[in-house]
Formats: sequence, structure tokens, C-alpha cells
Amino acid sequence: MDYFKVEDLCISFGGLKAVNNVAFNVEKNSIFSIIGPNGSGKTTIFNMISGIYKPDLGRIVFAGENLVGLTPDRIARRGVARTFQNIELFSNATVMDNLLLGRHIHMKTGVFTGAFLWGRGSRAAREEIRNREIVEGIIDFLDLQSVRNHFVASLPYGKRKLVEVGRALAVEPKILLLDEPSAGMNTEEKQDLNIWIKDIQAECDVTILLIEHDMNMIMGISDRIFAINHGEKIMEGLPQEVQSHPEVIKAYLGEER
Amino acid sequence: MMFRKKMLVSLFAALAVLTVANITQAAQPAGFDDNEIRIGQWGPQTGPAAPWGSVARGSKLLFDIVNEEGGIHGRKIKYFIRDDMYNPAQTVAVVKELVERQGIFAFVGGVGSAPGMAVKDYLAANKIIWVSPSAADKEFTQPLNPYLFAVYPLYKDEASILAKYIVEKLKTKKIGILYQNDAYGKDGLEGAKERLATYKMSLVAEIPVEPTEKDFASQILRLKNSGAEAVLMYVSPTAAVITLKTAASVGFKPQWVSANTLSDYPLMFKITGGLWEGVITGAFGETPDSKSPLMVKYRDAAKRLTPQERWGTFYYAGILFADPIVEALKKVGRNLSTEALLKALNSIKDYQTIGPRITWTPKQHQGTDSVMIQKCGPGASYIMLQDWTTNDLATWKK
Amino acid sequence: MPFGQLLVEGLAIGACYGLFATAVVIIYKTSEVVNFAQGEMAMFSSFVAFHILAVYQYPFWLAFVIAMLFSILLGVLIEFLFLRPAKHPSLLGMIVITLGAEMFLMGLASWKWGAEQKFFSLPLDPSVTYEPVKGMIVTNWAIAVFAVASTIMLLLYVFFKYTRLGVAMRATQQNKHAAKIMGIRTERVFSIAWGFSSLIGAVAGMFFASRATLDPAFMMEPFLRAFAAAVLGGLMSIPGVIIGGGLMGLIENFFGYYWPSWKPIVAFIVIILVLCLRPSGLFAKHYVKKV
Amino acid sequence: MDMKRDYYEDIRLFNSGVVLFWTVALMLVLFTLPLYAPNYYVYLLNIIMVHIILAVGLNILVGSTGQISLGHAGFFAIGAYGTALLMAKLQIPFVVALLAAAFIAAFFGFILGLPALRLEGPYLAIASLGFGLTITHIIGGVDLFGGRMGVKVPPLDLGISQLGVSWVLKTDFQKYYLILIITILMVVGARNILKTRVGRSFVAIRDSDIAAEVIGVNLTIYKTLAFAVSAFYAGIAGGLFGFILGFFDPFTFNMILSIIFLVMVVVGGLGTVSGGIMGACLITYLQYDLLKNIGEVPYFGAFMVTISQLWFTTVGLENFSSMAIGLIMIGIIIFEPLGMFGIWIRMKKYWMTWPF
Repeated sequence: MDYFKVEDLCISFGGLKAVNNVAFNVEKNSIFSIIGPNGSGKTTIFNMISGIYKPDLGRIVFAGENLVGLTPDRIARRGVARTFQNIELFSNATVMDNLLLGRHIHMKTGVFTGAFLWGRGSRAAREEIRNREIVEGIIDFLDLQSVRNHFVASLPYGKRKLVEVGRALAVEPKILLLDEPSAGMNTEEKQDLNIWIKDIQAECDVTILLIEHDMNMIMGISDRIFAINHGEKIMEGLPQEVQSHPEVIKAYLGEER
Repeated sequence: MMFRKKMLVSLFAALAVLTVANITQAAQPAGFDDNEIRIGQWGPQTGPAAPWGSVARGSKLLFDIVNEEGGIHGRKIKYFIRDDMYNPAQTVAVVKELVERQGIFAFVGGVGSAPGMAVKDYLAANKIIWVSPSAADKEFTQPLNPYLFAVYPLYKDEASILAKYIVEKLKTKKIGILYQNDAYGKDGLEGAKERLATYKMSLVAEIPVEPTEKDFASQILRLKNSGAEAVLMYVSPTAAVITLKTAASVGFKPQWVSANTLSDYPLMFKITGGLWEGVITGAFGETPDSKSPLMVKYRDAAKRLTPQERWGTFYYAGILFADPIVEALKKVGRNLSTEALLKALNSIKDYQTIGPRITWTPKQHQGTDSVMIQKCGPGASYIMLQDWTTNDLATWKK
Repeated sequence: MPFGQLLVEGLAIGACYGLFATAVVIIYKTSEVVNFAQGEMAMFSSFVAFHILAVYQYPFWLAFVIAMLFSILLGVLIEFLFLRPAKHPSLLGMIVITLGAEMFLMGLASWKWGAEQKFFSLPLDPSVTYEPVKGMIVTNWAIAVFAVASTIMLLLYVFFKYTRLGVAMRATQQNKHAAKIMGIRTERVFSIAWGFSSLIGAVAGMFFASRATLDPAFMMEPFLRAFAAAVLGGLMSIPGVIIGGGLMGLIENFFGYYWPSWKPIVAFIVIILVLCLRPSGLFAKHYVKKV
Repeated sequence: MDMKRDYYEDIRLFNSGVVLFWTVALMLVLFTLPLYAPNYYVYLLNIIMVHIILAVGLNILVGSTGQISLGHAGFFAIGAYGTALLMAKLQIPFVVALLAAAFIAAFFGFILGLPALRLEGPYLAIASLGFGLTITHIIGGVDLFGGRMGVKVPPLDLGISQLGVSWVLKTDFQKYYLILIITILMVVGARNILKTRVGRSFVAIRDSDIAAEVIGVNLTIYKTLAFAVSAFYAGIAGGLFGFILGFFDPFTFNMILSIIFLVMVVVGGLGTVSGGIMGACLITYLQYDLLKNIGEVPYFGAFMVTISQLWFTTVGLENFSSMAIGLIMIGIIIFEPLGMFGIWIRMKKYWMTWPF
């Protein structure tokens, strides 16, 4: 039951409580969405899960282990991958390299083995080839073949979003945090993304935490939804429950007078 | 796999060529022909040591005079100056460029201890004569380097002579030293200590300064607190200016004594704003206003040929350094060769132009240990305190 | 130990470092450029003053005013010619441009005036000294440095706090694009900052020149120390820089009194240690990137 | 149709016959060069190759990882002093001494990398600058290291004196081959590092350190590693440099040298191996040869001399070199931020699409 859970999470910035007493449970292999208006603390929760911020209080437990206090790279090694709201790609590297970087924790090549990449038979080359095969799989899956060797900086926004998803997938995560993956995409791309997220969940055996503003998408794919405002939980439940919840409507549309 | 093989092949090829290269050695262009003798010099024309660059330009004046007078036995001197920025890597580069591309018969002058050390073995290995390095380093002549002839008195000898003067003539008991933390300063320190030991005295303060430093307040206060009545300065001109200005501002007024490096009174007087008056220095060239015929000749030539140059100590030191080789070349005659010139240089005895008396023997290439002692008078005038003096403690003579 | 005298000397040279570091900080505050050419800009302006004094024999105040005007022009020109054309320069790019400007100015000055040391003096008689407390001799030079440094500090404080231009400069530093949208002509702000900074640098440069000699390399060491002092103070706050400069002078002098051979590097070691503890200097808040 | 891809294609050294051909041709020229080039050029090439090693290493730090260093002359000095002193004082064989000195340099790189973890931009610049000054100052202040008087380098003996095997390389020719082989190894090594996991992590840190962290790159390890690798390169370069010179003193490794190293990398092109190589070649050539005797360059030299006489001092003409390099630095950033590598890419594009 307790596959991934967050308990009493609190953080404040300069006296302002950004996240206050947030707690939720995520079941394995489900899609768990977090919704809320801008500035309600959604991304802050993600930042705490991936270790960029250290919560003032609370626990983040994954597979029986508390993630609080670990550095981001350690957390990544535990199997948590994420994307960013404002795209944090390695813009002066190719799509291929970006995805290969996602393979970082699965590779071993160090400075010396790397420097001695003498021919196809060397250890570094064998590892490279093995991981490239996996990355090619992701490229096929996300339909990125056409931009495989392009520099990320030269790609359109939607493609960059996809590359970021691809990079997170390359980590082979157990928990995947997607921070507004559809922002900036057009309707068609959004539909594709919808399908991909479903596919990812089905094929990659991964639990997805999703922040999203597009209600159609949320309602379509989420298993459970967590609504937050002003850093505090409004409610948590199944999509249809959330949809009709007055507090949520209020938070999104403002107070009816 | 293919690549590894290729690497192996090229490695072997390289090793093979490495051994071949042992045998092949491109011939160097000769240093002279029937019409000209090619002489080179390096010197810092740019960078922090650039003020000493005038040495190399001073030598040029002498060669211009010689060429004007018709050259040496029908040969003109072709003179090359190269800027090395006082950086040994650059010195090696410019010397190799001159030797291997232009063909150089001999080098004269060459400012700096480290630059000289970097090229001295190369020059000797290529049998290129080097006369009068513009630096005093005992490693230039000890052990004997058959191709290197030194004029510059060792800093250690000079310090010893100056210390003797301070103790015996100035009757000062408390002597301090402010020295630059390098070969120049440390040799000075050593010489002073050695001399004082003969009087059973020791220095009241030994304060090092780093070559690039610009703020000496704490060092001067140390000297002041030590109660030194005379202070030996083995520092660069800029450092000396800062020293004097700082000392004036904290009310410290000892007798300043310094090496010949600072014997350019008009310059020092000007850049210290007159504080230089009263400073005693060693000197190894005649005063710039000297009435001796040679000085007059050189001074007039400088006014005519290089009006843009200041007639300063470093500038005519360049002439002084080049004098012996011209003399030796004249002695050799028309039948020029390295061996002949070596022989002529080795037989130079008590040769004096505008500097100290120089004697070279086949066994001793440190030409002199003589310095004069002078004092800066009002308006940067030169006051002679003591004529050419040798160091009776010099160990290299024995 | 002549405690009082070391204190005076340390504070005097420290104030001079601080004054010069202010020039570095003004540019950094507005455009986030570390100006490695600062020292050479000051050197060049000092040479111009020297040239006017030595060649045209004008009175000192006139030479000073002309050199000050020149320094402003020099700062504006360097910004306009070298920095503005660079389209999207990285921090490293900026540093390289200013290093290039440094080498250019140094070469030009050595070409024009030669490498030999020159005499440059402010009209302050070095032999006039005061001894308010026994064992603390204060010179005209030190008094002038204190006076000029505090006047400039005060003016800068008023400027940044109360004038429209000062506020505009602060705004530009905080967010260039927002400032642009608010109608601030950021490019003009940069020009003014460079002019200002060049002016202050030139004043400090003349103080240094009159303490030592004037030659094309004379500002290299003071610049490094002033830059280090600026970093120590946090690169952003002007009072911090003055304190940084003062600390620098005091550390060097007190430490240098006992271990003269390590005097030139003690300050750098202290700074590296301080930076290990406070990565943005003593008086600036560490900035964390937001995701 | 065979659609199967060979993933090795992307990482192998020669990804087309053309590249292979030109590489082989270049190697042939390089390996036979001393047979027809004057000795002086061999010396210049030695210096250039040493600078290539250093620039390629520095580029890993500055270009790929995005950390600035104004103290690389310090590592260079550690390499030079380490190698020379280990050989002279402890009779350690050349290869071991060179590697040991490089590892010492790498260790100091690691040490400098620690404060660098928290520093950025100007703060890192001053810290590294202070480091460079400190290193040369310590060397100059300690008599064991020869003080400011400098160090005379022992003969370059490839053999092992303990076993009685001796193979002394005396001439620039012989040293040329040794340095050439080491340079090729180091350059290919750098290229390999950048093509594999570690190099990619460096680039990741440069482009977005936060994203690098969340995919599992340990910033502490990789930032210090970048410093260490780059210092290792500088150490190897320094060790070889010492043997080219035969003698050096602390002033040889002054701050201006650190700046020149940085210039090489920036002018050549940040973040690429070939950029480091091109920058080192161009700047070294300019500094050591072309700009050296500006007054003797045909036509232009006479023009410069005239200008000097009219408005400047003739004695200062040599300073034109510094001005020229300064202007090149500024020009590169303004007009071609990718450096010579960028120019090269443009030329290649032009060539490939010519005449269309």
C-alpha cells in the first residue's frame, strides 16, 4: 500500500508558508495528478520530492525509505525522475546526448575508462553502444527520429518538452514527476502526449505524478487527483469527485458573489 | 580493433623516426660571411621588466658607431634585438629563432638571470659565444663555461664592497637590508652578511620584498623599528621609489645604500620626486656626464643617432657590454672563426672602456669584481665617493 | 610592534583599495560584468594626466580635470565599442572582452609612453606629516585618500538612493528586461556606469601612482587587490567594498609585519577561505537559482 | 534494404573515409615534419603541442563544464616543478615522474574544485586567480623548489636509471616525437572523455546544473572531477614544457600566462577539442613568432615604424603584440563567439554547399 507517500510536508520561504502539511499516498503504477492555481505550491512539492528544496518538516517515503535529506542525484538513483515546468534541458547538446545523459546512473564509465575508448571492443564503447540502443528505443517511442542529432536549442518548444520527457524516461524511473508537460503545446501535440503518458504508464511500469492545468487531460488519465491551494490541501479523490468539489471550483474560478 | 592496430603502427613508426632523428640534424646557417657578422641580443621590450630593455638598444648604438666607421676588417655588424618579455620560454624561442633561422655568430648582453640560465647550455652546445650577460649570476661562469664571458660584477661582491664602505667610512653600526626575494636580492644579502661577519657584526634587519609588490608599509616599519641607521636596498627601481616614499611618510631617514641597478640618478631622482638625493649606490659604469673621451664620443653619437633615447645607465650599459666583443673582433683580424674569437676573448687583459677593468683568462670568465661607489647629489648630480674597488673577499678568484 | 602606525598605513592603503574596488563594483552592480580592464583604464587616464603635466605644462588642477573628463570618455568608449556589440555574451565572454581591453590598453600605453617609470605626484608634499597620537604618523596622502574616499562614498550613497538615475541603475542591475520595459534606457545606463566607474578608478589610480611610480604595469597588483577586496565585500554593496578594502589593507600590513615574505598572498588565502564559508562575500546574499 | 544502425558510428574516431584520409595525411606530415622543417620550427611546434595539451584540458573545464579558471598557470607550474624535481631529487624515471606530477596537479585541481562547488562567475575567477598566484609564490618562497632562482631540468631520460637503462633525448627533434605521441594520446583521450559519460555530465553541469542533479549527476564529484582532469592535463603539459625549456623560474608561470591560456580556449572555440587545438596553435604562433618582430614584417612593419616615430615611441613598438592579441580576443567574442571552431564550421558548410 505504502509505495510512495508524503507525510506532513512543510516548507516556508522567508516566513511565507509555501507548502503546509501536505500528505498523500500514491499507489504503484498509478497516475496521480496534482492540480491547483498558479503559485499554489505544486512545483514546490516536486522540488522537495526531487531534493532541490529541503522540506522544513515531514517525510517523503519511497519503498520504505525516507528521501528527505538526500541530494537530488541520490534521489535520482533511487528511481525518481522528473521534468521541469520551464524546461531544463542541456541546450548545447544534441537530443541524443540529452537522452544519453538520462542514462547516467545506469552507466559506469569513468574518466579513465572513458579516455581509453580505443575501438569497438573497449569497455566504454560497449557500454555506450548498449545504452545507445536503449535510447534509440525511447527515440522511436517518442517519435524523435527526425531531430535525433539536432541541438536542443534549435528545437521548437513542443519537441523540447518531449525530449525532456524522453530524458526522464531514459533514467528508467520508478516514479516519474511530470511538471506541466502539456504547457505550450497545441491541441494535436496534447493529444499525442495524452496517449504517450498512458503508454508510458503501461509499458514502463512506472508511477506517474503529474502537475497539469489542462483539465481535459487530467480528467482523462488520472487515477487520483490531489487539489492544492495556498500550499494547503483542498481535497484528494477520484477525478469525478474533484470535478464537482466546490472548493476546487472556487480555487480555480474565484469566489462567486 | 582496426584503430588499435593503427595506433600501434603509428607508435612504431614514431619510435623508428625517433631513432633516425638522432642522426639527422639540420645544419645551422653560419654566423658570419665576408660582409657581415651577425650578433644578437634578447631583452624585455614589453612586460613588467621592460625598463631594462634599453640595454639591448644601447648595444645597438655601439654597433652602429662601429659600422659607421667602416665595420671590423671589412665586415659590418648586423645586429638583431628580440623581445623576450623576461620570460624564459620566450627567451629560448627567440634565441633559437636567431641561431637557427638567421644564423648568429655571438650574443651580447641579454637581460635577466632566468632568461640567461634558460639559454646558456643551448648556446654552449651550439658553440655560440656569449659575451657580457646583463645579469650577475655566479652560475654563468662557475663552473667555467668556455663560450660565456661575463663582465657584470657579482651582486655578492658589490654588496660586500658596499658593506665595507658603510662600516669603515660611514662608521655605521646598525645596518639593515631590504632585499628582493630572488637571486639578485639574495646574493646581495649573502655578500653583506659575509662582509659583516669579518667585523663580527650582523644585520639588524633582513626584510624581503616580493618582486611585484606595491605596498611596503609594513616592511619599512620593520626596518624603522629595528633602529637601522643604514639600509642596503637590493630591489627594483619601482620598489626603491615606493620604499623611499613610504619611509619619508613614516619619518624614517636612514642612509640608503643600493646596488648599481639603481645607479641611474637622473631617473631615480625624477621618479622619487627628489627623495633620491643622498643615496649611495654602487656603480659599474662611468657617470653619464663623465668627461672621459670615450664617454663624450658615445654620448655625442647617441645624440646624433638615437635622439629619442634617454642617455641613462642601462642604455650605455649596453655599450659597455658590447665593447669587449668589438675589441676582440678587431684583434682577430680578417680570419674570423669561433675559435679565433674565443682565443682573442680569453686573452683580454685589463681592458677598460667606460666600465670596470676586465680580464678574462682561459680558466676564469668572470671578468671583474670592481665597482665604484657614488652618491646622488643635489639635482641628480653624481658625487664620486670611491673609485674602482675590488672585493678582497671574493671567493671565485681563488 | 608599531600598532598605531600599522593601523594608519593599513587603513590608508585599504581605503585606496576600497576606492578602486568601488569602481569595479559600480560596473558589476549595473551590468554584472567583472571589469578586468579597470586597472588599465585607470593607468591610461593617469598617463593622460601625466602627459598633460609633462608635455603641455598645464597646472595640476587643469590636468586633473582634463584627465577626469578623458577617463569618463574612455569608460564610455570601451563600453560602446567593445561590450555593446557582443550579442549574447556569457559571463566568460564578458571577462574575456575586458581582459582583451586590458591587454589593448596596456600595449597602447607602453607604445605611447614607453616602459620606463615616470614620476607622477599629487600636489601633496610628502614631507608634511601629522602626528595626532604618539606613534601614529599621518601623511597628506593618507588624509587625501580618506577624504576623497568618504566623499565619493557619500555621493554614491546619495546618488543610488535618491536620484532618478541611481534608481534606474539599480533597477537595471536587478532585471535588465523589466527595466527596459519600464522605459529605462538600459544602454545609456551602462554607458553612464562605465563612465562613472572609470572616473573613480582614475582618481584611485592617481593615488596609487603618486605612492609608487607611473608605468604601464603599475595598476596590475593594486587591481588584483582591489578586485579581491571587492569580492570580499560581496561585489554588490558599496559599504561592503569599503570594509573589504580596509580589511585587506589591515590584514596585509599586520601579517606582513611579521611574515614579510608571505605578505603578497595572505590576502588571497583569506579571501579563498572567506569564500568557502560565504560564497558571495561578506555582505551579499547568496543567490540561488529558481526552477 | 538494411536499416540496421550501427551505434558505434556516433562515437568512433573516424566517422567517414574523408576524415580518416585527412587524419592519416596529417599524421604523416606531423611525423615526418622535422626532416624538412628548420630546427627552430621544431621548438615552436613543441611549445605549441604543450599548449595544445593544456588548452584541450582547460577547455574541458572552461568550455565543457562552464567553470572559469584564471589560475591554470599554477597547475602548469606544478607539473613542471613536480616532474623536474621528482626526477632530479628522487631519481624517478621520466614516465613515472610525469604521471606523478600530473596526479599531484590533479590533486590540487581537486582542492581548488572544492571551493569552486559553491562559487560562480567572478567569485570563482578571483579564487582561481588567487590560487595561481599562491602556487607560484609558494614555489618562489621555498628553497626546496629552487626558490625564485629557478630550477634546472635534468636530462630527459626515457630509460630507468635504476636498471641501468638510459635513453636520453637531447635534441628538439627527439623531444618532438615524444611530445607528439603524448599530445596525440592526450587529445584523443580528451575527445573520448567528452564523448562518453563523464564528458556528457560536464556538459550537463554547464547547461543546467539543476537538471544534471535530478538525473543523477553528483555535482560535487563531477565539478571537482572537471577541475582535476583539467589540472591533470595542465600537469602533463607542464612536465613536458620543463624539458623543452631546460630551465624555468616561478616568473615563467605568471598570471599573464593563465590569461593567455584562457585566451587560447576562447579564441579556439569553447567546448570542443578542436577549438582548443586551433586556439593553442594560433595564439602561440602569434605570440612567439608573427607578432614578435613586427618591425621586420614586409611593408606593414615599415608602416608601423613610421607610425611609431610620428606619434608613439619607437622603443614601444613591440607592444603591438599585446594590442593585437587584445583586439583578437574582443573581436572573437563580438563577431564569432564560437571562436575559430565556428569559423571552421562555416567554412566547411560553405565548401560543402559550394557553388550553390
